[in-house]
Amino acid sequence: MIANAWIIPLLPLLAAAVVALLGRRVTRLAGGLTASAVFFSLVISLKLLILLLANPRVNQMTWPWLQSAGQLALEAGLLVDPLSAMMLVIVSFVSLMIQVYSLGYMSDDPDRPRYFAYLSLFTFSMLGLVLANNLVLMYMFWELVGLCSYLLIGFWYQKPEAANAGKKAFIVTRFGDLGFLIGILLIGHLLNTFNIAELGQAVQAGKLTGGLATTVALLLFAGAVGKSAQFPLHIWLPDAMEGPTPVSALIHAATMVAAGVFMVARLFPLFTASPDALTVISYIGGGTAFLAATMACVQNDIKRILAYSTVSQLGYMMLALGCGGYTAGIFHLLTHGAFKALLFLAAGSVIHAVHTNRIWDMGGLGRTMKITSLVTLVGALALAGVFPFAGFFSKDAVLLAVAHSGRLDLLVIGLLTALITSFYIFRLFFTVFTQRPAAGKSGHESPLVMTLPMLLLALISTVLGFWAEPIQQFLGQSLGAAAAEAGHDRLIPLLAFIAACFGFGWAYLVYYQRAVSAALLARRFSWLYELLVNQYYIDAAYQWLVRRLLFAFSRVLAWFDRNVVDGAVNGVAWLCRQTGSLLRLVQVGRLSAYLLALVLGLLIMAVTVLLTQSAVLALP
Amino acid sequence: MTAWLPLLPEFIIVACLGAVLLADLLLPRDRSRRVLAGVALAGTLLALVAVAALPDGSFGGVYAADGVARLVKILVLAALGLVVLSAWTWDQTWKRPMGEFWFLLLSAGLGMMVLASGQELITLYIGLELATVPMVLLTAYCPADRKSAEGGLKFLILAAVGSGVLLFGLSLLYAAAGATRLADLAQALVGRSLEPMVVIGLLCVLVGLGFKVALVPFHLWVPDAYEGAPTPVTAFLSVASKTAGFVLALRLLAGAFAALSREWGMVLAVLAAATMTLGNFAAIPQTNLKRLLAYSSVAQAGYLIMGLVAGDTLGLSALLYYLAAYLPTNLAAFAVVIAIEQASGSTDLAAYAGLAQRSPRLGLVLMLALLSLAGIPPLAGFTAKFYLFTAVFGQGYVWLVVLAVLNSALSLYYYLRVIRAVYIQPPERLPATGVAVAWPLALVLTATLIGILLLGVFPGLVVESARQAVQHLL
Amino acid sequence: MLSLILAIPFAAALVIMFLPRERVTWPRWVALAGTLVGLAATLSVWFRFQLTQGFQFLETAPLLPSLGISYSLALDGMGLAMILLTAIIIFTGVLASWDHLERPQEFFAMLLVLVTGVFGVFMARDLFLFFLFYELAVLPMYLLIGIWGTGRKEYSAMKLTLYLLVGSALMLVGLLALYFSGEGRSFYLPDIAAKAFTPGFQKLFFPVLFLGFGTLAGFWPFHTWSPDGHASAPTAVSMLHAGVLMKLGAFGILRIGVELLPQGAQFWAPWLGLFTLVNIVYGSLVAMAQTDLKYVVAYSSVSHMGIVLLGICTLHPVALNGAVLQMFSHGIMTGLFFALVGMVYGRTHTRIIPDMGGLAKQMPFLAVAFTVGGLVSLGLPGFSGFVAELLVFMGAFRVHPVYAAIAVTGILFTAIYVLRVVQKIFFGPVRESFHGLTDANGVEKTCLAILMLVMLGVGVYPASLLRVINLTVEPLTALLRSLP
Amino acid sequence: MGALSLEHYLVVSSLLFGLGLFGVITRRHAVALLLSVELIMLAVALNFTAAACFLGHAAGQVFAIFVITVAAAEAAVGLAVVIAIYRTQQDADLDRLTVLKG
Amino acid sequence: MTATAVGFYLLSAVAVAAAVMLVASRNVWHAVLALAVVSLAVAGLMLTVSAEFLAFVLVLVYVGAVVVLAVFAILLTGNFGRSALPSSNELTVLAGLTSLALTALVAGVLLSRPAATAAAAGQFTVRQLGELLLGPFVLPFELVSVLLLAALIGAIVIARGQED
Repeated sequence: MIANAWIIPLLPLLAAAVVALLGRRVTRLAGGLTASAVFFSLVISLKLLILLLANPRVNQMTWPWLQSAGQLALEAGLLVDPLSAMMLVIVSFVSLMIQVYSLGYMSDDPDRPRYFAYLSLFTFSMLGLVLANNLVLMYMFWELVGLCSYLLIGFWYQKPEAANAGKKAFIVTRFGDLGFLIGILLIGHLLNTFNIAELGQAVQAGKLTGGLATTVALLLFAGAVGKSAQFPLHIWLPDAMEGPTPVSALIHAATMVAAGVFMVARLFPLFTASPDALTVISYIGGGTAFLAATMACVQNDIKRILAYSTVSQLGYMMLALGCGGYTAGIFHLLTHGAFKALLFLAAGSVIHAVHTNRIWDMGGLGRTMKITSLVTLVGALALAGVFPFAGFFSKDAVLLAVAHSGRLDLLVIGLLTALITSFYIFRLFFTVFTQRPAAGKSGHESPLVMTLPMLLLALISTVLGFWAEPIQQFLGQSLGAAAAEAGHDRLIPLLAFIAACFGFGWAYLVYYQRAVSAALLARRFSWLYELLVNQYYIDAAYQWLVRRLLFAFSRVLAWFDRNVVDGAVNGVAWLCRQTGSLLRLVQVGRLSAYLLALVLGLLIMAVTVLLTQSAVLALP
Repeated sequence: MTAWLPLLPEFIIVACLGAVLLADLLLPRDRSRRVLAGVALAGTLLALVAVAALPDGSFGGVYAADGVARLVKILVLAALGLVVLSAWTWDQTWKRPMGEFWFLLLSAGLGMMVLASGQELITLYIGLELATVPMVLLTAYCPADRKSAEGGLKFLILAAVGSGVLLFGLSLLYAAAGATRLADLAQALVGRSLEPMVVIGLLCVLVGLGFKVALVPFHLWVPDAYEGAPTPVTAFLSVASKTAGFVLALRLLAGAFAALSREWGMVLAVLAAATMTLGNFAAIPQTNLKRLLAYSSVAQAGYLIMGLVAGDTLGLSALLYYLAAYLPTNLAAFAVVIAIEQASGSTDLAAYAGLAQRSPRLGLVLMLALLSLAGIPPLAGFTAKFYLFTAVFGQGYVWLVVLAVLNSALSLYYYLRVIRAVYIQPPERLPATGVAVAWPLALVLTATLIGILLLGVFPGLVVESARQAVQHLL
Repeated sequence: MLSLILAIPFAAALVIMFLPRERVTWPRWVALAGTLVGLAATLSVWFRFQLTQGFQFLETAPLLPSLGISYSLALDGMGLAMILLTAIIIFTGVLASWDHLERPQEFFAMLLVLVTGVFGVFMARDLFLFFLFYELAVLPMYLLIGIWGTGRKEYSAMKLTLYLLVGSALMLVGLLALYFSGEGRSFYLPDIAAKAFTPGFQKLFFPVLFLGFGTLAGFWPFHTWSPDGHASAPTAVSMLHAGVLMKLGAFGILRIGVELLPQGAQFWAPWLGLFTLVNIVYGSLVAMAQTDLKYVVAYSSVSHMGIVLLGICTLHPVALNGAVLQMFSHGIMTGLFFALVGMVYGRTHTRIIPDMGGLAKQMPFLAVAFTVGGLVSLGLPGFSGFVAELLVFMGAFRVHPVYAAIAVTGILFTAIYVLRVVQKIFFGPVRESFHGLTDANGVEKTCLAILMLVMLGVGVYPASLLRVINLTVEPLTALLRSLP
Repeated sequence: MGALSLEHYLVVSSLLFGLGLFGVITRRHAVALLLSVELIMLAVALNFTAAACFLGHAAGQVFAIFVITVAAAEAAVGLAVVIAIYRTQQDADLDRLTVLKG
Repeated sequence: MTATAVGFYLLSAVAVAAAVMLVASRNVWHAVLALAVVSLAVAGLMLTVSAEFLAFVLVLVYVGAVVVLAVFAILLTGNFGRSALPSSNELTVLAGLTSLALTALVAGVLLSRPAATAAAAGQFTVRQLGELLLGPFVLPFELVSVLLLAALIGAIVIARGQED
């Protein structure tokens, strides 16, 4: 059975290929086709998971891919272990939910085949990434994931913003990929293998230590920073909202952003070789969590709020990983995948109903969209980390890991972030669902094909937490004995819960009770508000870098190429023509000049030869 | 009687001269006078057959029918035949008596044949004059055309001064060596390369040769004479005269003055460099195709003389092969020039605009000829250049080869300008029905085209016999 | 068999020249037939090729024995890969020129003559023959660009031709030096390879050969002929030129430079490698600033050829494999690009990027193909470009980690300009002026599909090509390793 | 001043030769120029004759005969061309003969 | 100093002086006359080496043919009035310097040469020369007649001009 794992990614790929080739001829069937492919993938993944639950061990299977002189043999191989099995399930499950949901959400779009082909390809890439047994293969799927995000974010290519956002996503993540690629090359150079299992062994054997280990780890982490939208490469994710909402759900929950976290987890042994690198990871994670959460507080676009929320939550995961909380990080990834998909689908449902993204244009939708508001509430509670929802357990695990590592500053940041998280998500919830309805935006409930996936996800978001311990234990087996188990603590969950309550209360006061005017707050802390609204001016800084620096530099180079490098060539040509015109003057047309030249030539020749001869004779 | 057998080709030409003269007197003055051209052609072909068929031989030790002579005579006679064909219909264009024209052409050819075979200074000198004087007269053959007369006069005076300087040099060498046979000269001059009088004599000879083969700075007559002369004459001048000049240089320098090879080698290397460079540069701004080809032939002389600079078997056989390759190439170009001149009355580059669209075959021939001149494969000029450069490189003249290959690239610039007019520019002045080509000219075009391709792809046809001939010589 | 491959396009060219002038559609059919048969012959060689090192299908006949020149053709792995590339590109090139312009007779004839030269270079086992075909491949360019080009075509054509011939002049000097060095006078490559060139000689002449060939490979700073040339050339010629001709340069560096003068290569490679970095980064940065679509592609070629040259300059087996693979991959990719540019231009009549937009709506197929080309260009896994670049980087990393790290940044810049171009041309709102434009027709689709499938095939299963290329790289590596 | 040697003759003829060269460069009258050419030929003829006598080698004198003959032929041809030019241009000034140049 | 030597120096002086006149005179008639004088002087020089036949031929051809031809040419070009063309052009100085340098070089080389041959060794009879001309040099002898014929025919056809 495990040997058949390759079928899991292949099914969506085949579906994508079929749909892409048939195109408009299967407009109606496209969604069904791809969804069923993913469904079968999910079934196989589940069987795999069950098998591994019974017998948790690391399985590999490989096929030769290319051989080159110089002792290089690359292979295509699969690595099936608890981590990948878990990820397979979550990826295929979330994908399935989203595809089913999309059947309804995209039912009017004439470009559905393309859409579903992309979605399916996305799923394939992510499944492949999860299964890859070596860094090169992983990088390949990693890039494919990036490609799919590009295609899907820019799905409505006629919208300039969408096209731009897709491009931005691809390029920004590619910036991180650069580090990833260099890291991979460096690993290949240092350890002479790309196989993940062998790498782990090599690292444990102490073949990679010190500064080199840190360099490698940080380069690899650069890839994760890009993909998982960590500071300072997080800027693409909010813009990625220009894609269709289910795509956002997919990107945020199960595929794109998860890839970075997954990669760090997958290569965790490498990272553990460098405590410095782990420290960097944890601080970047923590910083990202906090900054993104604050930015989420001032967004007006429902999807952007969720996007910043994702960035923030990914920061949590990184924070956990950086503090050694391997299982905590992955577990948070799982729960987050469920509830963030849920939140996005719900947001999509709302947008589908009211055709706007601005939360201030919504309001009171709780009355007309009961299911949606209910599942949103579930998602919000999970996100805020309220017992007994899944988020509570995973966030708890993260904070525990942080506390366990002894970094109090990060713990404080984590708790603060929890508070802010709770605030912004309820700000959203109250504004959209409880306030007076905005004029003409009454909304209606979405069809079953959309609500059913939401309900399923809500269910999982609610109950997943209860299996926190076994899942974490199961995941830990991927690392073998190395998994550090965080101890139990009563204080941390309590603190987190209190922080969540504070956030909730604050949001309640401001956006439900309206006891405190949001506008007043914005005016009082205008500098802070400006800072947050402008995303700490990070985007602007990038704009400046790219526009003013890179493009200007490229124009300077183009000028240089045209006028200096090519100018030299044209100069030579000009010189030749001028020489020709000049030499032409020698031919004055006068016989006497010709004869003079003849005689002069003879004279010069005679003098030169005789002088040369005597000079040669004079030599000793 | 058999002693005279090696002279059979020359006798055929002399007989042909008589026949032309006689027929010219007897025939009425109308178009039937084209029979004269037929006579000239027949004589040439007959001589060609004789040259090819006769075995090696010599006449009184002053005249040798050896391999080099055979090869060069074949070239000269081939050129002669092709030029006769090219000038076949020119009686209409020129409105000049043709009998004398054929006579002069044939006698020039005779002189060149003598240059190819002469083994002795006096014979060579007479051959040189016989090859030059009729050419001067042919250049000035249409004195009503100012250019023709002016070109002729310039050619004449420079030729006379050139041969005067050559003679002065020969007289000094004669005074030093006391011999007129090349073999005796060679022996007498061994070990005397440091004698100043010998050196002066040698340099005077080099000036005379330089004039004949158009080396800078003795080339100045070339553009004017080439442009002024009637085009078939230019064609003959550029091919046969050059060939004869080079074989003279070969006989004198590599034969008689072999002992002075260090001196003339050094001088010729510098002259070669100057010649190819100046020729190419000066060709760039030209707008008249005849003049452009004149400068191009100056540049070609610069390449050719490198064969002598190399001086070994490889170099001299390369020289001969290059001459062989140069013949169809340049004649093809001039044949097209003739066709256009007959059609439009102009040799300006502007007259060639759009030729490829009006007359694709003419355009193709001109393009291939020019590309062969530039040394582009798989044409004759390429293989010849490659062979030549290889030979020169082998003698250690790396700088000269570098210069020569750069010059080849540069020369492509102006050749391409012509090709641009022919292929890229839209037709302007050419008749929409295409350029009419009379059958003799068509024959020339075909033959030269075949020659260009054949010599390029199967260099062995000429190279082997050239090699054997040169080996025999050295 | 190899002579046949050589003869087929040439014969087709001859046939085309003798077709009646008024039959304007006949030349393209003859050209198509010729290239198809050529492709078939190439494939038959491909399948009969035995996976062993060394040269196969040797054909030899004396041409000029006194000089040691022979007509010798043979193929090894690298040559095989290259003739396959050539056969594919010319076939698709004819398809891309299907609805052609005036004077089709001359166009196809010259195109086929050019291809004859290209085939010849890849198969030549004699230096003379090599040089002959090399120049034969360069020259028809002048007319092809001059007559059927666009923009500053005459200037570009002249510049390209002269530039490349100056390059070949240098090359000739190097070739003659090889011929005359040591004992024995032969142009037959194995004879030359058997000579033991002194280290001094190798150090002196390797850069000469490298620069001579490098000019054609777009080596910085001798690359400026290529943007103008590519931009002015008609579609099929751009395809051939960027796709195949530039590879001749890299091929020559490997076959003549590195194989014959390994010590010289070893001595100079680090320094030349520095310039190739300029190629990669500078090329992509300059591409970023271009507004003419063809110039973008042309500068991207400069950048990608930089990767090939970097691979060669590392002299590491993995990178050498990557370099040859990149030659193939870039050939196909850039062929695809230029075909697309031609097709888009044929519809919109502009190549200025800001003047286009939203074309994906009218031309979905072209948009997809262009995106695929762009993705290959930026090194997306799953396509051939990725494998090639990865191998080059891997090899480079073992030798010059810093070079490799700098070179990798090039692919980021590539991503930036490629995506920018794709977006500006195909995405965004549909423009009024482009209403009524059509998507690719059947012929065009065939052409593009072939190219895309090849890239995909090689990308997914690179061993198909790499095991062939390896056959050349392995002995070369052994040679390099045996050096002091 | 010893007995006459070959060199004496050679020097004299070299003077004539040099003057002839000077003449061909500077003379503008076509006929005068041709006469200067004849001067050069005279110098050559003298050289050959003297050398033949001093070397006891008769071929030099034969050479001189040919030189003189050819010189006459050249003169005839030259004068014919001059006359032809005069017909079209009514001028014998060589320095104004510059249709062909560049 | 023998009579021959005296004759040599005298004739040399005359020849050189006349040659100077030839190249320097403003009047073309003077130049023609100068050429005749130079020819005669050179013929005299030839006599000093006992080359009587050569001297005879020289006078015959130069004075008898070349000078006459020149006279005809001057007459035919109707240049009586303008025969006094500026004798020289602005290249005179340069030409003078060059020719002078060249002459000095050649003469210097010749003068510095060890006088290898002290006395006239050979005197050749007309018969000897005739045998040579019809023996080893029969070929150039024949050819020169072709040359003369060609020159004659060509000169006529060109000088006659374009009648129609």
